Amino acid sequence: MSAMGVLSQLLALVTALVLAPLLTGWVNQWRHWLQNKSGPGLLQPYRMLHKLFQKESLVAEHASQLFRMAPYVIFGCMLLAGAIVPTLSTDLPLSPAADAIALVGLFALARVFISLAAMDVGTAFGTLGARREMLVGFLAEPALLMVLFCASMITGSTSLTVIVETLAHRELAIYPSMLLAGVAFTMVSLAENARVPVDNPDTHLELTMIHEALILEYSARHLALLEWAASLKLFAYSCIGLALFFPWGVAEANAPLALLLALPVLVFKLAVGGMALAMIETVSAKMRIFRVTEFLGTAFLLAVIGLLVNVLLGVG
Amino acid sequence: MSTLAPQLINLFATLILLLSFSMISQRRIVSLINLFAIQGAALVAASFLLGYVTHQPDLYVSGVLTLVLKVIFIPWMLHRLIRKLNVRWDVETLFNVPTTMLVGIGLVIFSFSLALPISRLSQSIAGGSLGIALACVLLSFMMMITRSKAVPQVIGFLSMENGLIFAATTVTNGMPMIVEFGIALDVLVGVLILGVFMFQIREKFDSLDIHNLETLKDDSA
Amino acid sequence: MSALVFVLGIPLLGGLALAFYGHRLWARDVNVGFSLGTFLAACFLTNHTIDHGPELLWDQQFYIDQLNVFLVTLTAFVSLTTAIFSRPYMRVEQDHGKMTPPRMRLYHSMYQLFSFTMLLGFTTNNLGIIWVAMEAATLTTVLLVSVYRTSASLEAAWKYFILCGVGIAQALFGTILLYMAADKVLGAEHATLLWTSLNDVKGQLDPTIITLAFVFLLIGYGTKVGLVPLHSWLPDAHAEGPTPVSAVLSGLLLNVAMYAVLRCKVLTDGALGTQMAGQLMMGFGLLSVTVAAFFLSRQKDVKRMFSYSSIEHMGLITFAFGMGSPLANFAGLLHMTVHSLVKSAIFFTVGHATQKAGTQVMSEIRGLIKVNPTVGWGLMLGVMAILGMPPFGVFASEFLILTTAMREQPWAAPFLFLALGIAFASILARVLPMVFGDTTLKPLAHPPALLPVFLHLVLALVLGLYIPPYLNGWYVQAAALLGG
Amino acid sequence: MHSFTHPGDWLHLDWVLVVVCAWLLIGCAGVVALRRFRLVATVLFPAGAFFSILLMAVALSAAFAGPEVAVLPLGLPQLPFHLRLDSLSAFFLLLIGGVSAGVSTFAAGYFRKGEGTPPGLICLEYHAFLASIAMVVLADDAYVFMVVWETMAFSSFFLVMANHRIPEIRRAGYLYMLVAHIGALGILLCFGLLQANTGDYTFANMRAQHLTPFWGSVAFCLAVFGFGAKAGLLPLHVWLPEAHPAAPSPFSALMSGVMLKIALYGILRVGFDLLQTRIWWWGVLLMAVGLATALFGVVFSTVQVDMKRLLAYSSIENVGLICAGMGLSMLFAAYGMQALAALALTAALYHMISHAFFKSLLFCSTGAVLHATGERGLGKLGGLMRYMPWVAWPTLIGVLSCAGLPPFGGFVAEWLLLQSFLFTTGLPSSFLDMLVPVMAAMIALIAALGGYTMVKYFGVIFLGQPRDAKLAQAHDAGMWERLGMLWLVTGCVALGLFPNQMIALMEPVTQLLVRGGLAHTVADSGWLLVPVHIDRASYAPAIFLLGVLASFGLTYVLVRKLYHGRMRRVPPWDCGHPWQTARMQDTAEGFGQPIRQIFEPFFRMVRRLPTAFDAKPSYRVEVEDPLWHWLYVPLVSLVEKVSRLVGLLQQGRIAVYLMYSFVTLIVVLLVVK
Repeated sequence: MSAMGVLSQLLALVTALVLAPLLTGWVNQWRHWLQNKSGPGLLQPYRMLHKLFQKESLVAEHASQLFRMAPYVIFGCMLLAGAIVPTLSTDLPLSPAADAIALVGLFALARVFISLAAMDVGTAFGTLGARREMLVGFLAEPALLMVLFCASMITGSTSLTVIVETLAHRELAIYPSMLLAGVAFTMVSLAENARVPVDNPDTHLELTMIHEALILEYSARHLALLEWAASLKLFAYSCIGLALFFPWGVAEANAPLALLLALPVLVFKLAVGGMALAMIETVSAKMRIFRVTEFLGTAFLLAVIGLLVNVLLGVG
Repeated sequence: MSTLAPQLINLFATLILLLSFSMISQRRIVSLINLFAIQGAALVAASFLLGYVTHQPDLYVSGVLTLVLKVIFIPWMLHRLIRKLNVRWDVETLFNVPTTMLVGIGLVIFSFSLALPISRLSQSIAGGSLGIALACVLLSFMMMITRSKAVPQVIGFLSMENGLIFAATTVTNGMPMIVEFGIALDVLVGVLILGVFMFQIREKFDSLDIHNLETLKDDSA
Repeated sequence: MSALVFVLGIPLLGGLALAFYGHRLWARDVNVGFSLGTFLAACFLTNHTIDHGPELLWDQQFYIDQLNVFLVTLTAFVSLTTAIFSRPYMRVEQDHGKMTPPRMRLYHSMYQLFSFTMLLGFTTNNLGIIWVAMEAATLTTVLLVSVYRTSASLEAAWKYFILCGVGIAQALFGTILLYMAADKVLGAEHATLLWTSLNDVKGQLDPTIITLAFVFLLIGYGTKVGLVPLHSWLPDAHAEGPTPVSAVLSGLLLNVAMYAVLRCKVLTDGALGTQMAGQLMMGFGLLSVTVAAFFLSRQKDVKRMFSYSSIEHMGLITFAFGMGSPLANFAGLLHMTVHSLVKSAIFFTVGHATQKAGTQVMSEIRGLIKVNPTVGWGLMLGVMAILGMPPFGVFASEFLILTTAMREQPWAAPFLFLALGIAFASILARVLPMVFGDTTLKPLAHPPALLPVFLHLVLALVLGLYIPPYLNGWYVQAAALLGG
Repeated sequence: MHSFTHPGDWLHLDWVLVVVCAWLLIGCAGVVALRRFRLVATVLFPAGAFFSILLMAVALSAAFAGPEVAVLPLGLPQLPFHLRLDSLSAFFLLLIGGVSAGVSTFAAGYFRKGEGTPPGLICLEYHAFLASIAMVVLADDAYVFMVVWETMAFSSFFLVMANHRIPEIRRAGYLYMLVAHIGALGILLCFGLLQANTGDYTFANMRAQHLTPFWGSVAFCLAVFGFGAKAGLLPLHVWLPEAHPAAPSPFSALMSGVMLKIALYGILRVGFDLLQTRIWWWGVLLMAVGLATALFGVVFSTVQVDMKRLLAYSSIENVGLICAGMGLSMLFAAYGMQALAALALTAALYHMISHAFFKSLLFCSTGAVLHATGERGLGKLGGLMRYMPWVAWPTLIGVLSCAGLPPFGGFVAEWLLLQSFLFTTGLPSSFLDMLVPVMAAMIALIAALGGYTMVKYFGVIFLGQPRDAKLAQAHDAGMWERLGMLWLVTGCVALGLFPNQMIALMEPVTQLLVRGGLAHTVADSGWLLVPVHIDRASYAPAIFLLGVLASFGLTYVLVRKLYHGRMRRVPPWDCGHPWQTARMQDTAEGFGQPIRQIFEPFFRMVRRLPTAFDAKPSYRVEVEDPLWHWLYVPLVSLVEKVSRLVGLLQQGRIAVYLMYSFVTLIVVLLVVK
């Protein structure tokens, strides 16, 4: 628990909190540009958050305490996820507390709470959204786990910081299993973050919405927290992607100036990632809800095949 | 006299075997009962002869017992029963007579082959008759199977007893007295009970046909 | 003047006395009195044998050793409890008009004579007298089975008499052959059918004759034990007679026949030296267990079902004795005891249940627990005991039989597994609706005498959990007597 | 038998026997006070709970003590009852004591007047059930094991038949008893083999025997068959979804939580302890059966509409997962990899004890809901959170733990299981190396689906609006019921937050069974749970929970401080459709519909679709267990066919019977000649 460690941990937290809405804004901006519209601007998410925090919260008559407590729990989980994933440096005192499986568990905890909260209100949309969220979740979660297992098979450990350190120091070798895991990971992150092929983040059309249906009943500060948590989730997912597939440039322990260098590298990587995400969204069209299961099924199988390839070639 | 006795014993044995065969093929009840009486008489003669030859008094006693029971009392009772139940019609069998005869011969051959190794060892003068006795038992057993009327079945049962008593007397010069009495008592009481049953069956089903004694079964659906 | 005089004398006397006064009202109590006397005499006899070991009585005509003395006590005890059970049962039957005074007289006297023949069969040393006792037992039970004079009971009695008569005739032929073999070894003048003398000299008996003799004896007495395929008379006879008779038939008469087979097996094993006798018994035993199990699922009449269950258990006992090792003999004897106790207890409860429902068809007997909890629970516990649930003794013996079978004859284990499984499934499927659920039955006028039922079940429970060393010594000596 | 010295220096075994006798005495007291329901509820059951806690304490102290042996005068003459308390039985006694304490207290508050069998009788059956379970774990020879094993089945059979007025319950009771007995026969034959012709049935002798691989495998398969029938492994699971819902809830809690574990204890005892030969394919068999059962169980639990059947199928799933863990541990042990075998076994044991706690908690909650609403179908419940908070919140913790979510015990068990499945680089045969990661993938999928089920269970019952008007009068749980549920909740939370201490408890068990343990690595890593090595994997539930709570509290305070906390109650948004009714919420079938669609081949669905001409159109879909039609119906019809054939033997004609006797005589004579 060196001072340096605590500093880098706090830094990671703060960057997560600050950069997450920026990343969402950046992706939306790019999407609008690609659809040759002039988007609402890069800082729109911050303005929206600020506006929502001002408003008075309207809560449904039948909603129980769970409904009002859920946004805080979900925001807390996403914040912890941001702290665990090694974004700037691998010297994180909190990281031994939770390894890859715990991270997936954390996402699952958030998902369960958001679904329960949606069902608590007792309208048709809430339960509809909850059912679809759980449907996506029960296929995406094992796929994400398998992707993380691919990496841990190579590096021999499930602790994220150790994975990043070993992958960063390895010479530039092409791991076929990581290729398959990469494809699977992109499909899973699209589904988890409610991006276009699986679910459209902006729409309120009952037939198609998954994520929106969950937060339909929320307003004001609860809605703000949930939106912020959603962007944090996107930020966490992209950081996991970067950590697994582009680990270079993350600072090691007791290297203060490397810490300073890591920030711009992270921002650059996130920008490129955001552009790629916007590109994928504009190119692909939304799928029917029952095609999503095949989509995620293929992701799961790809990850498992990646694992097998890893065992077959004896890499790692 | 000593050489004559074994031949006489074998004569009586063959006589009993012949009677068993005739009982199988017999169609009329009255003559069936008479044949049974004659078989009893042959058995009595055999035991008297054996008693005389082997100087064993208890053979005489068993002979008298058989005489009283199997030759006099039981046939008389069966005749009275038939007159009272006016059962005079012929006795049809399940299989036609020729097949039963063929099966009978098969049985005789089987019992002879079975008894051959044993009869050589037996010291008693009528060793050979064990095979014949076994044949009588199996033949009367088969008679009980093929008859579909109550009275012939009873007669079959009794002629089986005759075969057994004959085996006992010829092969081992009779059983110990106490056992002889027991067997005789059991047979007597058995016949009495069968008589009582026949009355009840007659009264319940007003026919002595075994076919209506087939209600208790498990093969129904 | 050993206790044997009383053991045999009292039932004979009872039979004669009740022949004249059987129809009186107090005849039932006299019947119980006589059975009680017999039981006390049996207890004296047992103590005597335990202290002084086996002994020959009245110039060797009667022989008491550990094997038959415990069977004598068991028989006396079960006939006592059945007599107690039959008091209220017969009164209800009389109210229903099924039992007229002359029939009551016949019933009581035959009941006592029947226990006399069984006790005679156990205690006599002469194989011929065993045969006479078996024949006499058949005669008395034929009259008992046909006491209702319905067409079904008549048919059952007729078949019972003819089939058992033929069976026992074959046994007589076997005895004659045995006598012949003895005649050759002991010489003509002092050749006897006394089991003890034959037992001493069984080594020199001629193998071919003894083989033939054992076959006839096994098939003869096997018919009385109810081994498949000689079993056809048993379901009819046990189902049609009054329930006390079924209880005594299922509980005790089968043991007498099995005892006779065991006596012959000891001689045959001595004479032949090979395991032929054991293998034959195992074959018949296994066939009986499997075939009877399949019969169980087809039954509609409750007493017929339990008579098939008796066939199955007797098959299991024959299989155990067929295996022949001391542990298997011990298990067989234990199973014989516990089967008699539990099966008679079940017949007691079934008797009350059928009287309540007025029919023996199982589909019309429902919800016994609701009508009369003691009868309901009695039947449930009894059935659980007979199906081999652990606290009861049947499980202990089945445990020993199955594990020794798995050890010595692994080929037999699948058959036993299949048969016990199917038997369990079929009996429980029939009994559960009878005991649980709603019902339209009404309680009876006379309260049922359920003391015997729970007395038997407690004894079975004791035999299951803790066999007192006193009783265990008995079994071990008896098992050793059976050799192997 | 040892003399009754001062209780101070009694063996742990004696204390356990004291608890068992106390339970039996309470049972008998129940019979005496047959109808006095108040006495039974408020005195006898709590007394039972007290003795359960005593048992737990004894088990805790016995876990580290050496094995103790005792011989009771009961049993067969040559085979008196041998009892043995070693670390494996101590662990299971701990499990029994812990769970039964909670369930007994819950049961104290559960009884109402005039319901089915008199409460006194239920008290007897319940405590006899508990006593026999405790004795099964102590048994040290085949006879006493079989006696108490079937007494357990016997007493739980009467518990299942508690209200036997309903025909379905009778059918369930019959099925339960039948499969239990068939299983017991299998175990009996297995013991017959294990004593390998020595005639000595004590476990000590069985351990000394060295069976040939063939007979060893036959014994192992018989054991898996016998104990699997009781645990609910795949082909023999049909009784579980019938029997557990049929029993009153506290007893189905005990049956699901504890009895299934005792069946798995049997596999552990025979597979690891008695059979000295270890063959690798035994592990693969156990893993395959386990995973098939788990997948089958979880898929079926998602589509159930009756809450207790849903939990019963979820128990099947968890039993499957535990079996897979045991199979993996056996596989490692066969290849001599002690450390990994210990890891897999610890995962299985951890899953056992956490499942015992959270499943009993969930069954108790269904009991409370059933008593409050009298309704078991999920379709008619909903919105009970408002009326029954004391039941809802503990159930939420149970649901989160069952779904395997981080701060609770379920997650630690799943975490250990995944760890053990992941690091299998050393297996000699490449096929196994390939197989184990695929199994890890299946476990992840099964755990995720478990989460799906639990969201459906909690959401449909407690959240949303009440789907039926009469739910409004649902009264909350009584004092005893709350106490029982709180005890079980503390169990779940403790299992979640203090894994190191629990693993230290399991150390002697893994040392006994696979001669390897995790204690040394776990002990010195303080708060962190480090099964193999710090770099490999680590997880600190306490810090994890602290992190979530801290961020929860921080945001709550900051938002209140920086902005405000104003709130107003408004009707929910109805998207312009004013007639929103409670029936518009998702029903239980609806929530399970996607799974039904994805896992189509698993089910045997009977659909009744409305036609155009229906006066009252109705839509019904019944999901049935396909195994019932593939395996059990043909089996029953085969038995019927054979018995019809055998029935012909008894045609009623005396001539035919005489023929049988005649032919038998001839045949036997020919055979003997």
